[in-house]
Amino acid sequence: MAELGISIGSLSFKNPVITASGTFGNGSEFDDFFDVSRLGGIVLKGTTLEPREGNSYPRMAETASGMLNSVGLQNKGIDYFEKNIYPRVSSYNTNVIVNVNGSYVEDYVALAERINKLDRIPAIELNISCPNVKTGGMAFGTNPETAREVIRKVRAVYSRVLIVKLSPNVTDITQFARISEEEGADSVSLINTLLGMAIDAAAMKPSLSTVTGGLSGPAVKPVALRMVWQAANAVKIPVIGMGGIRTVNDAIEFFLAGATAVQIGTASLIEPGTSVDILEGIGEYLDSKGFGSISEIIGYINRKQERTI
Amino acid sequence: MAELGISIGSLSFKNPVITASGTFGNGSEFDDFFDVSRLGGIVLKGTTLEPREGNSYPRMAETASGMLNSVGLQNKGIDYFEKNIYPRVSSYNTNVIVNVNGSYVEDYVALAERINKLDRIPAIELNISCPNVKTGGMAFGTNPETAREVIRKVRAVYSRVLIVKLSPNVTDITQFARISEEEGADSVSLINTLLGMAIDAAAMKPSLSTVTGGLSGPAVKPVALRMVWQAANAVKIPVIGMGGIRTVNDAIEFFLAGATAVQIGTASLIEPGTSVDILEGIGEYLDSKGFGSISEIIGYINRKQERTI
Amino acid sequence: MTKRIEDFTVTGNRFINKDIFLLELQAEGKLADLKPGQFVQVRVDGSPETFLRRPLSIHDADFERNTIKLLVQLAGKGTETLSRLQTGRKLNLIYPLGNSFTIPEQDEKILLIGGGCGVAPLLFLGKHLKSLGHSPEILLGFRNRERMIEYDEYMSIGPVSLATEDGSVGEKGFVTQHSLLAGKRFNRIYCCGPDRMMKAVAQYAFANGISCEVSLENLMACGFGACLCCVVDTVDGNQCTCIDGPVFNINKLKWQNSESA
Amino acid sequence: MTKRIEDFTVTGNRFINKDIFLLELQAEGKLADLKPGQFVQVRVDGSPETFLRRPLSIHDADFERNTIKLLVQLAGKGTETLSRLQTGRKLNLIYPLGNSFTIPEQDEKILLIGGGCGVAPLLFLGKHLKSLGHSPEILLGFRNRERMIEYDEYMSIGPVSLATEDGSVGEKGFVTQHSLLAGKRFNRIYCCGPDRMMKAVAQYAFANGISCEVSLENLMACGFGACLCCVVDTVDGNQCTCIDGPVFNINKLKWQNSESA
Ligand SMILES: Cc1cc2nc3c(=O)[nH]c(=O)nc-3n(C[C@H](O)[C@H](O)[C@H](O)COP(=O)(O)OP(=O)(O)OC[C@H]3O[C@@H](n4cnc5c(N)ncnc54)[C@H](O)[C@@H]3O)c2cc1C
Ligand SMILES: Cc1cc2nc3c(=O)[nH]c(=O)nc-3n(C[C@H](O)[C@H](O)[C@H](O)COP(=O)(O)OP(=O)(O)OC[C@H]3O[C@@H](n4cnc5c(N)ncnc54)[C@H](O)[C@@H]3O)c2cc1C
Ligand SMILES: Cc1cc2nc3c(=O)[nH]c(=O)nc-3n(C[C@H](O)[C@H](O)[C@H](O)COP(=O)(O)O)c2cc1C
Ligand SMILES: Cc1cc2nc3c(=O)[nH]c(=O)nc-3n(C[C@H](O)[C@H](O)[C@H](O)COP(=O)(O)O)c2cc1C
Ligand code: FES
Ligand code: FES
Repeated sequence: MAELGISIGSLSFKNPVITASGTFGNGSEFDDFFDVSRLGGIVLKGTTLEPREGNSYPRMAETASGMLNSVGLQNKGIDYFEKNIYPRVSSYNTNVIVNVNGSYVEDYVALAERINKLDRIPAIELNISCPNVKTGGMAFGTNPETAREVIRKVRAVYSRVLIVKLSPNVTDITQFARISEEEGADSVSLINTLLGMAIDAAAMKPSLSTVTGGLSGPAVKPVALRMVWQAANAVKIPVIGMGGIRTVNDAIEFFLAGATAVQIGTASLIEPGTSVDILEGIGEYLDSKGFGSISEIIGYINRKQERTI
Repeated sequence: MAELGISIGSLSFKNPVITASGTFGNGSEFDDFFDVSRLGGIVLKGTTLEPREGNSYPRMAETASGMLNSVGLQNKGIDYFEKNIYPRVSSYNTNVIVNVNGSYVEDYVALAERINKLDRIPAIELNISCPNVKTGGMAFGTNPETAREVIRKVRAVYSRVLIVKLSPNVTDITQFARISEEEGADSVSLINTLLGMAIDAAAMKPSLSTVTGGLSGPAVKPVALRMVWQAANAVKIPVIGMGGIRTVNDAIEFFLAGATAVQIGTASLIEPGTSVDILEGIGEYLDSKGFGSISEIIGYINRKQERTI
Repeated sequence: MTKRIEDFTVTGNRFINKDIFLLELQAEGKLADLKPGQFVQVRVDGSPETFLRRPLSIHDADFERNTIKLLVQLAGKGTETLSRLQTGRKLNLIYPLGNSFTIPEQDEKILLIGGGCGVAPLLFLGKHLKSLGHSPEILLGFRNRERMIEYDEYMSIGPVSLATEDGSVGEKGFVTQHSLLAGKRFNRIYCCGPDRMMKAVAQYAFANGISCEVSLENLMACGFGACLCCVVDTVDGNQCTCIDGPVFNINKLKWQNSESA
Repeated sequence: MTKRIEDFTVTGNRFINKDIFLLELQAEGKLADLKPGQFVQVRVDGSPETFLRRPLSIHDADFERNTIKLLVQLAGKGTETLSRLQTGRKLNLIYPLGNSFTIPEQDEKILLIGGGCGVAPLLFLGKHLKSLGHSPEILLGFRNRERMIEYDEYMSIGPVSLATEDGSVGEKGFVTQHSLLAGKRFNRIYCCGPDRMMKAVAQYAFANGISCEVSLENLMACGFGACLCCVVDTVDGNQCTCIDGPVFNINKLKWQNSESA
């Protein structure tokens, strides 16, 4: 059996399969389906300092091989999290990561400080790429200056593993990966959703209450894979790849392109067991190809290109 | 029967359905399937000053609800075009538009000058968004300064209708739409393909000889629609919308979002008759909703929003 | 109630009117514990347009034979694909999902109101209530006689009143205009049908101080609380139709005076 | 040869070995004019993974009965979905596509070489050649006896020689190692099979000055010349496999000394 363990900064993951924020609830929604502790990690739903109601219904539209959502970071805030969610997720034997959001830099910083005190949360994913909030979110992740500022200030107060989640809605993803690295992030994760839109032609109105929303699912995989490949070739910190992963082969593509770990998002909504199925499939793939560890295939196509040049 | 005619700059189109460059050959490939002259217009395949071989095989990969291509503007050059293609397409009773490409600004300008002399070509589509060429192409369309320069210089020599084809691989599509308008373009068309990538997990190598390629098809529709909506709200010149249109309803969504005309791309490769089917469907839609002309639904969701504010 | 992901076998599939078909599904082993009002998430294989699962109410359940029934209205590609499923084929379900109707402990005057395909969860509920010794009455609304479905099934539960828009059977008009509501006093209403109908029934219940539960059909991605896409605006803020519902007491919803919303 | 888009009816569909199945399709009306070497573009309905049509060679054509046959190897979701198509179902084709094999005007010593499922276009070609008075010989290569297909069909055209990798039937080894090639002189070879095999046969033909045509199977999007995705590098630059091919004379391809490429 091939070795599946990887590291992100100082944090060890028993395997490289993580669930993506906003598509895995707070873990317990999946307890009936499989043992969540088998995963390398889980990223909890987007959390903010204060409670948020999110956007109005309708917040979802099905698209070709994908979906749009405009949930808009509905969550009960950090107080509720500490009291009600933290105790429960602490019992999982896996890396529990909180997805950190805010409208202003100060929100991000305050939230990171709070979470820094939670011993059973070894890492945060700084979400500067949510397309579904009016202030903050993607605005941070598509502007190099504000991205740099929020990462720097969070880094100053957060001592554990810091992952920055990048927006794909930019001209040059490598710029934001580099800024993250320069400001001391331990890793970047990408992609968040692509800004998209749908209209109900019969009703002659937008399908989402917010008009635009975030596109996810297999439809976006080619864009996600391209960006992960670009980012992995631009920075030395590990890249966590996601976007449309549904099968083992999808996940393998991300590793070959340079991802150190993968996140499973939308697929879990349709097949709740996708993440563990992929976990098993990765082992089988490595064994069948005669690789001893996952690290041997990370960035394989890039190394191979170097070899043939 | 509802009125389907529209205008782009000084050019009248008998209906708003146009075929997209690179997916409709030079028209004759479709002669067996339907009467090409029924369409509002056709955009011929990407043309350059000199002949081009394009990229090496493999240049295509199927993806979820879409495809990647890296054809790379294979064409026989403008001399061949004038001698062999122009006489034949001149017999179509529709607007025949040439998709203009180059590696340097001078190429675009020289080509536009040549085509300016061809009486039966009433418009060009300036492609500053091809992701599949090493120099030029998308590099022009993702940099505001070079975009402005090439549009300005082509506008100076080209007196007929100038359509600028925008790249979706940018942070802010409205910036490029505005630049086009400022520099005197008659229209913008969007989206060209999204830069994407696929890897053959079994063979452990990129699926395309060029590693990355352009993503098209229904998968990209939500992103395309969002950008068309943004562009239509940012400029006064007409917007030609495309990206993943496969059904009548898809096309209607683009009109409702603000497109004055639509282009049909990848869908024609699978169902060659898509464009005429959609053309018929638009008429039926307008009739069933009681609209007298296509112009009544162009930008409908925006006008409606204004009304309710 | 542990959620499961299981392949069921199609043991029956037939149209009962132009638009509505009845799917009968057999569990591989023992049927999970199910309550009236709960639903399943169906994976629609072989339909490229159907990316997500489709939520469908449990229309009936037979714990002896380990079968369930789904009553499905043709709406788009997903339901159309299901309508063509042949006997013997497999269908993958996540189930049981959602909360369930509140069952009264004492004897109460109960009315089930259903409209169109919205009658789906009411058959299971009616049978269940009857098995517990309750004597529910039933009021069903349809567009016309051709649209009427499963009258006999409901007759076996209790007295059935009918309303049709064109008066081709029962009283002419909407269910809320039916003389039954003017004449009799009920303590408890369970309602499922088109949004507009449920809102009208809610107004009647509010006005008459009747306890009323409705079953909502919001758009869903997951169906089990993971994505927060399916929210409804309640007095406690946004709640998930898939786990906090689909059954809601109208007091929880902001439906007061919203008939025309 | 006008291209058409037409629904055919499946009149037969059966596996002839573990991986290969034979589809028989009936045209609605009169079959279009077809030539050996041409192919069809099949729309695979009900397979979400199959976005594009799938190119398949015309394996056989019967102009009396207006039927064609496709010989298909399981490769992925598209072909798998086709393999499950039941008799009576419709299949949408664009056809006929591509060029065709060059038919010699005089009597020539002709050899058809096929490997695996690559035999597909050779049956139609062989029958056609025979009907024109030619006497082609046939050399087929398979992995082993279990993989051998349609031996009898080819026997009805002319003498058949066999090569299998494990020697379980015919000579052991690849087709290019078969004694037939050492013993006899042919003027003309038609070859279809795995790339590596066609390249090896091409080397043999180059070395012996034999006219040789091969049928390529490049990845295609449209199949009718609209997208330029399917190119092959020829002495005249990039050409489309779908309209300039799929049949190419090896002199056009840059295959000299490329066996191991
Ligand atoms: C908890 C729950 C229980 C349900 N129970 C039943 C049932 O027992 N029987 C039944 O026939 N249907 C039921 N529905 C509705 C059913 O899920 C949809 O009709 C179905 O998903 C449509 O799928 P489709 O692919 O055929 O149509 P689509 O192509 O997805 O949709 C066709 C049209 O219907 C609209 N639509 C689809 N789903 C919904 C929805 N949930 N709410 C409002 N509009 C919608 C779409 O916007 C579109 O305009 C239930 C829904 C929920 C949430
Ligand atoms: C002109 C032409 C004629 C053909 N005739 C026949 C025929 O008569 N019988 C037959 O069985 N097949 C034939 N093929 C090949 C056939 O088109 C593919 O096997 C089929 O498209 C695979 O579809 P799928 O969805 O089952 O597999 P996919 O899931 O699409 O592919 C499975 C695997 O096969 C590879 N693959 C798919 N298509 C090709 C290809 N064209 N070239 C190289 N690798 C490929 C893929 O990269 C992938 O690794 C022909 C191809 C062409 C271009
Ligand atoms: C319903 C939904 C809610 C999401 N919420 C969040 C969130 O709160 N924070 C975040 O960083 N990403 C969020 N995402 C984005 C996903 O984590 C992921 O980046 C994206 O969906 C792409 O991956 P996928 O295609 O595998 O889903 C959400 C996605 C979906 C579909
Ligand atoms: C095979 C292929 C070749 C293309 N070639 C060109 C081209 O030469 N010039 C151009 O401007 N766009 C080209 N495009 C982009 C299309 O014109 C269109 O912008 C894009 O495919 C999105 O539309 P669709 O999803 O309807 O295909 C090409 C697209 C495809 C699929
Ligand atoms: S549908 Fe996902 S939370 Fe309700
Ligand atoms: S497949 Fe489109 S040109 Fe050959």
